[in-house]
Amino acid sequence: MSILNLHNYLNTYLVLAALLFAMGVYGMVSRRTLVGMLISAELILAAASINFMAFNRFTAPDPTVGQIFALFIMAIAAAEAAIGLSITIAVYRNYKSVDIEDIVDLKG
Amino acid sequence: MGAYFSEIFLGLYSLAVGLSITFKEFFKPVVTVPYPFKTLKMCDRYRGHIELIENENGEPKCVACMMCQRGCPSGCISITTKTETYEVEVKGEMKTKKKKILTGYDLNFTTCSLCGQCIENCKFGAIEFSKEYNLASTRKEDFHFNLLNRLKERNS
Amino acid sequence: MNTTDQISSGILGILTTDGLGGFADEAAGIIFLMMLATTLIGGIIAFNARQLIHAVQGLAVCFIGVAAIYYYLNSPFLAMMQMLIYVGAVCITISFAILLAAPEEDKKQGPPSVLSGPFGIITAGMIAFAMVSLALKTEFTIMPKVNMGDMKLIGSKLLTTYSMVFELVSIVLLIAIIGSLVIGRKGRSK
Amino acid sequence: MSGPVIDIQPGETFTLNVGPQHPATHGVLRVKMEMDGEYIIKAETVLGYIHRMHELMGENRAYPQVLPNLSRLDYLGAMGYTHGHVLAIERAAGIEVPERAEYIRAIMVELNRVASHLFWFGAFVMDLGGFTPLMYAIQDREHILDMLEAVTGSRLTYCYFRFGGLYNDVDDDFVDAARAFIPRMRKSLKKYAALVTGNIIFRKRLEDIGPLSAEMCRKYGATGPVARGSGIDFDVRKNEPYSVYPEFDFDVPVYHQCDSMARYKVRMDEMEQSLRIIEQGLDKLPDGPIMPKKKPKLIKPPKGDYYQAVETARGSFGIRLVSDGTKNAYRFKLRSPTYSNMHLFDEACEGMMIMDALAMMGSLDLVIPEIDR
Amino acid sequence: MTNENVKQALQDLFPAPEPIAEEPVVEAADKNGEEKKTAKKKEEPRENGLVERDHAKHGYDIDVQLDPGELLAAVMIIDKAGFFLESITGVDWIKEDQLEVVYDFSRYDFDTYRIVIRTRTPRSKPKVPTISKIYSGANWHERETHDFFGIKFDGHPHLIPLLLPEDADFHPLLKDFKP
Amino acid sequence: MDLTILNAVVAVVIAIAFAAANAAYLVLAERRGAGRIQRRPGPNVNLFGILQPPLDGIKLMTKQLVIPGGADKALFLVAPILAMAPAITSFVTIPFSDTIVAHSMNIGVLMIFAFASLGSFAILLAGWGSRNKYSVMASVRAVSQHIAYEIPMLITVTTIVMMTGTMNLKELALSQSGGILHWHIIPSLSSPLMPVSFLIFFICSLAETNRAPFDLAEAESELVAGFHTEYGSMGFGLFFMGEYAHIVIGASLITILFLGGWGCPLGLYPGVWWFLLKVYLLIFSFIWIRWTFPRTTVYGLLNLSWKILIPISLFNLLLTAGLLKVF
Repeated sequence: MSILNLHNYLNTYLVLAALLFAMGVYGMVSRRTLVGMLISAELILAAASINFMAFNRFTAPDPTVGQIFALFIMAIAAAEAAIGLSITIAVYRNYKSVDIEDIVDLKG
Repeated sequence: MGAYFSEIFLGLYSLAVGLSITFKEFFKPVVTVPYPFKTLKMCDRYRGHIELIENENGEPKCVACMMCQRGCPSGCISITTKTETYEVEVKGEMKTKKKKILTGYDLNFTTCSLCGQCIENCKFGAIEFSKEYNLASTRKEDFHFNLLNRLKERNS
Repeated sequence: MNTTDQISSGILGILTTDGLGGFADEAAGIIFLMMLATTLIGGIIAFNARQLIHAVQGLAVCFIGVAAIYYYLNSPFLAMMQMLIYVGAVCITISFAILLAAPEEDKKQGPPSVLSGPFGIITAGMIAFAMVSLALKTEFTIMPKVNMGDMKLIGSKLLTTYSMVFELVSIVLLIAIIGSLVIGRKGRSK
Repeated sequence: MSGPVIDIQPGETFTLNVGPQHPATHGVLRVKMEMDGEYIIKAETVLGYIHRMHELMGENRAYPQVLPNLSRLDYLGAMGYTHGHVLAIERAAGIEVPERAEYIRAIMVELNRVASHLFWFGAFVMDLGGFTPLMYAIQDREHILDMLEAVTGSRLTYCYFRFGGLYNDVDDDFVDAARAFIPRMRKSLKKYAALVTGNIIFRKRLEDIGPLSAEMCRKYGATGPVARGSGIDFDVRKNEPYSVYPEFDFDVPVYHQCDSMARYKVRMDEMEQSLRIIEQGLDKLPDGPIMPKKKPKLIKPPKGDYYQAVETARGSFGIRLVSDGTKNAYRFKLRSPTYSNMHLFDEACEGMMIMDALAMMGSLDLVIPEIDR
Repeated sequence: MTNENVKQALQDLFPAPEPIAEEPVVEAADKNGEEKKTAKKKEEPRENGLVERDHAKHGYDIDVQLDPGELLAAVMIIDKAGFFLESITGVDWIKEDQLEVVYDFSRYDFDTYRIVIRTRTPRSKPKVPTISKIYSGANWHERETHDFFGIKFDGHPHLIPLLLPEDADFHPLLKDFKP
Repeated sequence: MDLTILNAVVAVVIAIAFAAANAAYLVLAERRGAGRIQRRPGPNVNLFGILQPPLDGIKLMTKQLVIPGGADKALFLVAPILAMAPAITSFVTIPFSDTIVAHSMNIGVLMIFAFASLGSFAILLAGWGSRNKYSVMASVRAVSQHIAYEIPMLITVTTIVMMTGTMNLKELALSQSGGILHWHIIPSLSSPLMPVSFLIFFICSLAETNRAPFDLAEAESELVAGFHTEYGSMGFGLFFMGEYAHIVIGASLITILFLGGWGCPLGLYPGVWWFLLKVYLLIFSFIWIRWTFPRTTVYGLLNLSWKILIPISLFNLLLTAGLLKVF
């Protein structure tokens, strides 16, 4: 297994996706702002769709299902970004901050 | 709905009119003068900085009456004179007369506002506007003209 | 022309493999490695950068890499969609959010969250390790190349077999548009 | 079509310094704007970057020596300002002006007004992002400047009028050139109307933008095209006739829309009216001397307080002259029209988008040396 | 006639039926100042009152001099009559140790009528009420006058140097100003 | 090395060189054109100013790149490259004629749009990175403008893709071979609104390339120089070249989508010269428009897109879809 031949192996993609996923998870827990969490969520989604694509390319009998799933994820991501943006703005308008720790209206 | 479309069409039409005008201008000859290669002739009344006028003898006509210096609003003319005594024959008698001689006529062009008050004040027609407009320099001192020297240079 | 063959390897299809032998493969491999690195570096910037705008930039870089990865996975269509949607739209939207709300991560006072320190790294590392080892341990039955990356096929499948997905996407997007309008509009209702 | 109404969140604004070096301010003018995004919450104009204290110069110098200063006030319409000056001194000192000189003055002032409006037109369209009209306007303006240069000897700061008359007479060449210029200019005006006035982008940018109500104009003392664009029929040439203006048949264009477009149209129409005056002036131009026969050698207006207003390209320019009977003025106050017109801007631009505000600023026809004096 | 009304209203500001001078510059003279022999007219400060002037000669019609205290009332009359503010300026009468503030008002319509309002204030403590509440355009004019003469306008919202530098503490148009 | 790879590499290099040379010399063309429209000669010193672009380049390169104190260094430096590189890269897929194409992709159109979307990202980063209020305002404007105009553009492209059934630029051009009557700009039975589509696409490409009258992102009379206010030296040069590269791409795309690519109007002698002729005519009209019209306003621009262009292009899409089913 030559290093230049990596792109022909499923495991490469799976490892990459795992790493991206881990990065996303770490970002998710460590970021303190809504926007930062949004960014991390995008990373997780990217990891997921890489997985879909990779399995589709290497194992699936149906040539399109992975791509369709990836497309679906893209649409979700776009919708998520739009909603995330508007929520961020709305939160910012009300709290003058997007730090999740400042948004504490429900604290007893 | 009608207004919506008519606005679009009228707008497009107005844009087309504008485009046609600039397109016509595109083929018209240029109107500018390529300056360093071609220059325009200054008109007769062009008001440059001032120059002294010479008389028949090649001397400046100026009699150093100081009217120009006094009339200048920005005080950019400075004249230096010396008094010279000379003898003239008047009705057979020799009389000593005093005469002011112009020894220096300096124009500080950096403060000159080209208003022409000096020339209007001059009763003797001793100064005129030059036609020079190519005055550019990076140093202030280049605009302190010694008009007497300039007159000599012109003559030589 | 057989488009699949034409684009099967090489980022942006600069090099064609069609019966070329070694060199093209090697080049494709090198470029793949570069793109892999791009993705990972982008990802690292994205979760690690102190300033959020840098994080978005890293995210964009990461997505460009991911687009290239899609290319290697025989789906140029998805690669382009990735660029168009993620880089061109999502990243810009997030940048906008940063611009409008101006969140400053490092300005915050108080102790950082427990999860953001080594604990978080360990957790994430464990997840990564688990997933990687799982991926490497598992035996997948590798099928011959089936993903043809044919757009027409995707289109027809999307509207026939997977029409449910299509409808769902459209509904999700519609709801997202309406929702974001409603939420964003609120502040201006005065 | 103006921007939507916004609600201001305290603390979300930022300060934008438009100027002192900014392409839209046509010189060294600074406007401190408090902005919410693209919207202006509050604007404060800061003047004085090229203040030269012309009024003090007017007090320190003999009357003829102040003459060149007046053309430095407004480098685009210098004739009008010198006209005001000589008229004020003539009124104070009681100097009679020969008729020919008066006619030539009127022709010169009107030519200069056309030149000034032409340059304003070009610069205004350039403010809005269209470059080419400026070049066309400059071409037409060059003809005027050539004519004026042939007569006065300079192109911008003509020190041409004298107390009682003129510096030198016009010749037939000038009359011919001016006659030939008028139809050419009319043709150009048609071209401008087609190229700019009718243009939908231009109209959308100006219509209903920058409203200045008549009452606001009155409170701020706006004059000239700014006031006439707000429906105020005020032109010193008609309202308080001076020189030979009562002899001419011309209209004062007034528009009631109060927006930038109205001000634009007023100026475009004014050019046409100026051409009419020039035409009539050339027809009526009498023969005779250009300086009065008896003119006091030293101008010493009798003690008193004099005011003279003239209509320059930018509005009503006034000179208040307090004389104590010496050869220097005791007080030499210059009332510059743009000073009052510019003052409107602070209040008018509140709540506007910055593009519209700068378009409106362009429509006020600012010449900064004239504001700062 | 608006103009007549305005004139009457302004006239009413002054207590007694002062003689309206039909010819310009005829004032009561109490000779206590120094007198120049060459000057044809009297050197005395004018008394408060309303003087009609010849428009052709002076360029304005009514010349009102009043105390700073009456200024606002007069300006309100003028504002109500629809006049616009042309300019505000000062004159330094150093010999009389007074500063004069001159307000020019004019009309937009064809009934040309220019009103000049003057008010005098001592040179040592020059203070005049602001009219920027009535005429918003007076804001800059007053600031400029403050720049040049150092006249304080009472109640002015933003009396900082306008044309002069922000830190200027000199007043160039005062006759004793030495640059 | 294999000959085919060599060919591909050469083709790519030629495409990139073409883009770069065009970007450089279009500056000259623009200045000359502007000069002619304004009745002045423009840069004309050494043989019609032929040395002007290289000299300008040398001047820009020898200048110091000043990074403002408060600027975000990384973004500030990355942005110009991000503006230039994608524009030139997308040249790879543009077919100049039947045979001259660096790499014919079956999703060429999509690729050009994908790379063009990086352009707005570059402007956003440039404005943000400069930390200049004018620049930030300009970049916000630019991005909203890009978003607004990408939609009608893509809808119009979708209409054409629907008609031809391909996203390959080469096939798109080939589908119009055989004279002017086959071009997409001419209304056909299935798409009677094609000239309108062409107009919409043209306007959108003006807006996408930040050209006047939509040059709000660098509106020099209000925002000084917009997003590149703080850029000097080659940073500015890259933005400048990127803009012109975008123009060439826009013109090429219009040519391929609507004007029959390399086809002759009469159906004879198709070839690369026809393609270049059409592209340069379009570029001339870009220049011509720029020097004729004033700038629009922000809301005027958005109104134009959301209230006029998008509804009309959507209507066109639906109409074409319906008619395609009928005929």
